[in-house]
Amino acid sequence: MTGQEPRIGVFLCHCGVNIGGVVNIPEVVKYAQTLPKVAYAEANIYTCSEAGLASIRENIKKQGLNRVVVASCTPRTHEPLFRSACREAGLNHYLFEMANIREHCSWVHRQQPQRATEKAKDIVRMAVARAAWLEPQEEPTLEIKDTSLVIGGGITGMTAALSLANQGFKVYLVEKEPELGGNLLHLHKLYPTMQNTSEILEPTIRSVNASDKIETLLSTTIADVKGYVGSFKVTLARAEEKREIEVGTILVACGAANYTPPKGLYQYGVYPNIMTQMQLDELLKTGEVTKPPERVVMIQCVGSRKGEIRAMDLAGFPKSDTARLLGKILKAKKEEGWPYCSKICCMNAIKNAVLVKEKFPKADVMILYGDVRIYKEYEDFYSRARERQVKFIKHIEEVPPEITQAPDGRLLVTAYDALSGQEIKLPCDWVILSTPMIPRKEEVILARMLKVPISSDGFLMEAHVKLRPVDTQIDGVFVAGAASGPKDVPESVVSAHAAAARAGTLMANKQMTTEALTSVVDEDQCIGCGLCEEICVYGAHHVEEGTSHTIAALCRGCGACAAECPRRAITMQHYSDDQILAQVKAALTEES
Amino acid sequence: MVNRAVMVVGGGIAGIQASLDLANRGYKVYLVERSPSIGGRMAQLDKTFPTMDCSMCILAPKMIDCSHHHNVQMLSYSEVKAVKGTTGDFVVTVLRKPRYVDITKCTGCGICAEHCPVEVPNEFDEQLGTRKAIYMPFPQGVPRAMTVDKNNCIECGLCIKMCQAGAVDLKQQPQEEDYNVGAIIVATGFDIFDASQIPTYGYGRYRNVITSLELERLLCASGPTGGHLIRPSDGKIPRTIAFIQCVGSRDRRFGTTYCSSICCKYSVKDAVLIKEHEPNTTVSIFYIDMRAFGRGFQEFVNRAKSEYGVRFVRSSPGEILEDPASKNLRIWYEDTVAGRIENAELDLVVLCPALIPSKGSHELAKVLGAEVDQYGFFKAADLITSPVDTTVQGIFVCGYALGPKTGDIPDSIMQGSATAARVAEVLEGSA
Amino acid sequence: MKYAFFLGCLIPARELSYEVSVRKALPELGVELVDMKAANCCAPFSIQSVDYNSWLALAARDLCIAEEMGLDIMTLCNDCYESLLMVNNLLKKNPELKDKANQILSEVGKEYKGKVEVKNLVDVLYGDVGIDKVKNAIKEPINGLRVGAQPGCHLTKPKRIHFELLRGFKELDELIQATGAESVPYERKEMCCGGPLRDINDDLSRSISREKLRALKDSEVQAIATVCPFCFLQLDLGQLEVKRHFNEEFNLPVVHFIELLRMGMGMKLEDWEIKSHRIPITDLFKGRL
Amino acid sequence: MGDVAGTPRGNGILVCIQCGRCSSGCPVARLTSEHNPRRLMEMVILGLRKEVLSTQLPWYCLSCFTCLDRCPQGGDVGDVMFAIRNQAVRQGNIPAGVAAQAKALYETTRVINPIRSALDKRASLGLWPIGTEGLDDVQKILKRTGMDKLIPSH
Repeated sequence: MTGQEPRIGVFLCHCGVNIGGVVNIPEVVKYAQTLPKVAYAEANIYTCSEAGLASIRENIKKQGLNRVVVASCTPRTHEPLFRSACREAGLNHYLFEMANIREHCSWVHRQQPQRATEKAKDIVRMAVARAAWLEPQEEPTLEIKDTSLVIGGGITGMTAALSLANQGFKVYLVEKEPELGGNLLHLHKLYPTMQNTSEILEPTIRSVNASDKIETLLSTTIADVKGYVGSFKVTLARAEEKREIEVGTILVACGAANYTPPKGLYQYGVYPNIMTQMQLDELLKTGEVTKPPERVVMIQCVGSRKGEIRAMDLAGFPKSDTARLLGKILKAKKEEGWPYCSKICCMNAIKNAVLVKEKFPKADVMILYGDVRIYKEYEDFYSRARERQVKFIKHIEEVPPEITQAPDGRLLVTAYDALSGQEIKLPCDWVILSTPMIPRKEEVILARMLKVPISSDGFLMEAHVKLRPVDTQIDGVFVAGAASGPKDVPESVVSAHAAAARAGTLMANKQMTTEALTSVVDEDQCIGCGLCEEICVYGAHHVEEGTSHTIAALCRGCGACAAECPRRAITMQHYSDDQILAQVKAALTEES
Repeated sequence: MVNRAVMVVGGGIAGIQASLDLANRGYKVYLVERSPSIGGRMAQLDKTFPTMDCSMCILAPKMIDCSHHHNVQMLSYSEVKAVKGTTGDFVVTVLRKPRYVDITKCTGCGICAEHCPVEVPNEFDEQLGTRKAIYMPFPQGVPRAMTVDKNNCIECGLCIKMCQAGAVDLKQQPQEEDYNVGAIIVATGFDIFDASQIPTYGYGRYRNVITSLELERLLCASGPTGGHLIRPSDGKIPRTIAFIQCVGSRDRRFGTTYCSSICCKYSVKDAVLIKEHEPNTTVSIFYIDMRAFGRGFQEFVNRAKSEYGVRFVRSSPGEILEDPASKNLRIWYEDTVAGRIENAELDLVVLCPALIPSKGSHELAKVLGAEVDQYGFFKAADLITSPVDTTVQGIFVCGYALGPKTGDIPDSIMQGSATAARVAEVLEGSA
Repeated sequence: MKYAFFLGCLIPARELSYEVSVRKALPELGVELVDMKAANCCAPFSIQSVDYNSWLALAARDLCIAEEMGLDIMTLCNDCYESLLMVNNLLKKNPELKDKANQILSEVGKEYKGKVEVKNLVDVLYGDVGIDKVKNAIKEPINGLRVGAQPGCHLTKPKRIHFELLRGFKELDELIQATGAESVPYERKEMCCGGPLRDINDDLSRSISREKLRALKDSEVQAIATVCPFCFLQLDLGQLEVKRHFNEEFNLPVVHFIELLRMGMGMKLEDWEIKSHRIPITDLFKGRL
Repeated sequence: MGDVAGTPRGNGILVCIQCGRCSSGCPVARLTSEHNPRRLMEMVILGLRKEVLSTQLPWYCLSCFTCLDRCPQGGDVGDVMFAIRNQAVRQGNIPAGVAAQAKALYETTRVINPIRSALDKRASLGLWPIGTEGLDDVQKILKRTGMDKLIPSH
């Protein structure tokens, strides 16, 4: 199409009343028809509907369009759709341009329809201006190696590994500890079935070991990750020895850590017999209790639902310092606590309360809570606990429970019961603190190697919190289990299968195409200063023999290199200076 | 020879996800949907937490992916009638209900509907809006084809006259078709507890007592009121609104003893949306336990309180009384933390009903021979190790068909993908 | 139709007119009543508050007497109904409780077997006699009279039915309609009359009656029809007390439902019966008295 | 809590989730802040014996069972009140009105008795005379259950 005179088609979307209710679409259509190089313009009720897409396909042919502009909503959700419509009509989809007149216009200017209409014209004019400069692009095709790396040998990692193996793929299962099992090794029983963890773990570990497709690597950590989807080159470290493997996909299942309260919080570490649920689990498991407790008091939300949302903006860190800076953040969080609800603690507390009751029937078990967050059908579990006379006491943030030690050495919990409106004193033998699941330090360092963003609360971030819960923004890298936020075992197992499905689909297809939206180096201009290599967080640039080269598959098209390059030697495909400047000019020229 | 065909029953977000994952993997997918269009419950919602994406806007592309995908064959307006065979070789009999419109000819232009003289309440709008007797449940419907509602059609023949494509065919007959598939995925979703079963709240008697799903339609820009939140009795903008949690959930009297898992969360979302629509509205949420579990929700609750001034009252109100003249509502409740019995006058009350097994899912379970739990949701083969397997080999389940195990949309999607993995494992591999 | 007629304590002591109306009206409808002269108090809430086992045994003894008579019980008072029905259900369902009760009863040479049912006046009229037969018995329908029904709490509660699920007490409503009168819906219809707090907290007891009376007044009823003698006392005598303490006057005539039925059947009330109403009913029922 | 939960009428205490539907439906609670069935349940759950048993609190309830009607857990709050009262009485906490009725029952088989004029009226109407038939049965029963000892001034 290059060299050919642009014939631009503009399709304006009413989006029902979303846009049409504010912007005067017919007026904008008329206006679009007057714009240079526009050969055709029309309006649709929903351009994204079958009818709308059909109309795009038709008119590409009928009107001989060689550029298409859709003015509607956000490219984030809809660009792929319109692009495929172009493709289906034989038009290279890089000759498509999208203008957002909903989020950027109708939604934010509801009160001023007149001016919104004017703004819509501006936006369309700019899009058309850029469209004129668009060029077709070829998308590189990548071979996908049908081997997968699963990081983390807990229940999530093992389940994912087994699923992939069962789907017929070779799997490397890497665990930093000397044995498989992860957090479950430290837990006693699992709700809702109340099975011993071993009943779940042992068979799983057995089938992992039995599978000829899974290679388990214990006491092993990830030293480095290079490459990209289809062929990641991963360096594994076991003590001193290093080993490099090549895999097509990576599943992160490194789970979460457990928050340990700072010394003195609820007298933790000050008086004896104050422990976390995790420690209680171990105690119940080993069963080494010298004196049966008469009363056990559990306190919920210790270190969770506290403090404000503070982004852990790692992007700003120099790579080398990640660990150190992260350490600081974790230390700060340890003092102030984490803002989110850890989701599983209520169920876990009730489970242990019931176990205590079973072991010591005379014991009086009380749970001090803010909200009983027993979701799902676990409500019945909560009811059974009440029938066993486990007592639930609602306290309010303003008056946290206090713990002192009575002369006789017993602990004394003083709490305000919001529901009877009075302070109660509870002499007791054990105080159990329910603490949240928190991100692992290693996890975040790993995230840096994989270039996977971290969410504001420190867990690995999904590609889309609603629609892509186990994908990450990096092709070929998936996340499952507690690595992306607190989950209980059943939820972790589901996410493990989900991640295995996504990775499996990728590998089953053996190849994939990636966006042509990458940087290209003009070798005549490049002086090989290496600035691009330095700033590229994706490691997509490397300088060889005095010139920089782009590794297309790694380049996310962020454009940082192009902006940095002192010689203007780097161009972003599909975001060339010509295109951007044309857009800017259009923005500045008063409409005719 | 592996049978690489799968039947997915239910075209909601869970079923769509399972279908796309398998289709992208090269499986032939038959996507069975009972109603005229796929999309399910998510299509009815206004916006979704926390990105506040318009629900339809993020769903529509996936729906259209299904309709485009060369590996997906949509069997909309159809129901599963019988199943024979076992893993790797099921024969499923599907009833294709007559649409009275030739789907291959219809372009969904809607001219027929414009001329259709019969107007009836639209199920998709929870009866708040209207549709014609020939209709598409919502503008982004997939497949993009009309359907004739024979129960209300007066057979005036106008639609036949008007249709350029000659797609209307009132003589269509129901047909039964057999499909041979290797595995089956159930994604039949949920229905809403009938709130009128709790007369003290007056749902069905008091017009300004509505359900949360009705509210979603009222808030939705493409809903019956064009996104204007007005109250049913007089079309006035409500200034005082209350949400009531656990209407039928956590209730032993109706056997719905479970927590529906999503009500607290969507209520906070809706409360914030209302504040954004009409900043000077008083919005209160009456709850027993504010179950804002999961990442980001607690933070969202905090913001709803501090930034938007949403009122949270720990209380399950005892009763609602209507003033016959003004149709305003008087709600009696105890602020259990303050220990005070109080009453307040409100313009609008939003009930958050329990989610219950979808109509017909029990029959489906019988047809499939799969067990259901005490609530009537599909039973997982093992709650911990096989959460998306049914009790029948080769038949899997995802989304709210599993019951409140599904916390929200991401859970449904994860389960959808998980079933795809299980299918691949069972059909291609060694498990 | 033949029943063991359980009078209870309050009716012979205070509400003779209720008993008399029943004795006059029911035979006309083919109901035969046999007195339970050896019966003891049903053990109402006051006694239940003191001791659980005594409640079981005392009520069980009355049930035994009915068993000996081989007749189902009919009660007039909601309290008696609640107590006897509850115990009958408990002992029928729960063998342990049955043994416990029988151990105590062995003291007095009785044994509970669980062979009889406990019914109240409404059950008998609506369920056994039948609404049609009642309608047919109406000679002088009380057309147009706006009646506020006071079924009383324990007509449905002892069945442990969530009356939230059967609002409005349709049985009593239909019986009232049968007499030609109109059963007017009113707010808090299911609300207590306040009687149970009499002699425990009179002030609260009266305040509750007042709320009830206000609700009735608001929906412009001309008369209140009760089934339970306690409700009657609380709303009839209660009006005078409310007037004395809050000086708030209602002047709402209160009748036992059976009196309404009786007038509808064309039977006149005697002078002493009319006088037994603290709020005069003469104007309202001119010509029927 | 155990003492109440253990009794036949008291197990309703175990299902309570403190939602407040009972209290907001309670006609008494609407009139006086002293009575609040939900709070009373909570106090029993916490085992605050003194605060519950030696006060007026258990005696405000009407036994109208509106709470039973509203409770989403099907909890019989009204019944629990009796379990509490039984305990209170054993602490000597019994209102005069209740004591009087109990006394009358023990002495006459009836909690309320006709005054002279009412008896005469019965006679004049030819109704059977209200007597004390079955009195020693009643007394035997109350002695056996030990309730006779619970009646003050007896």
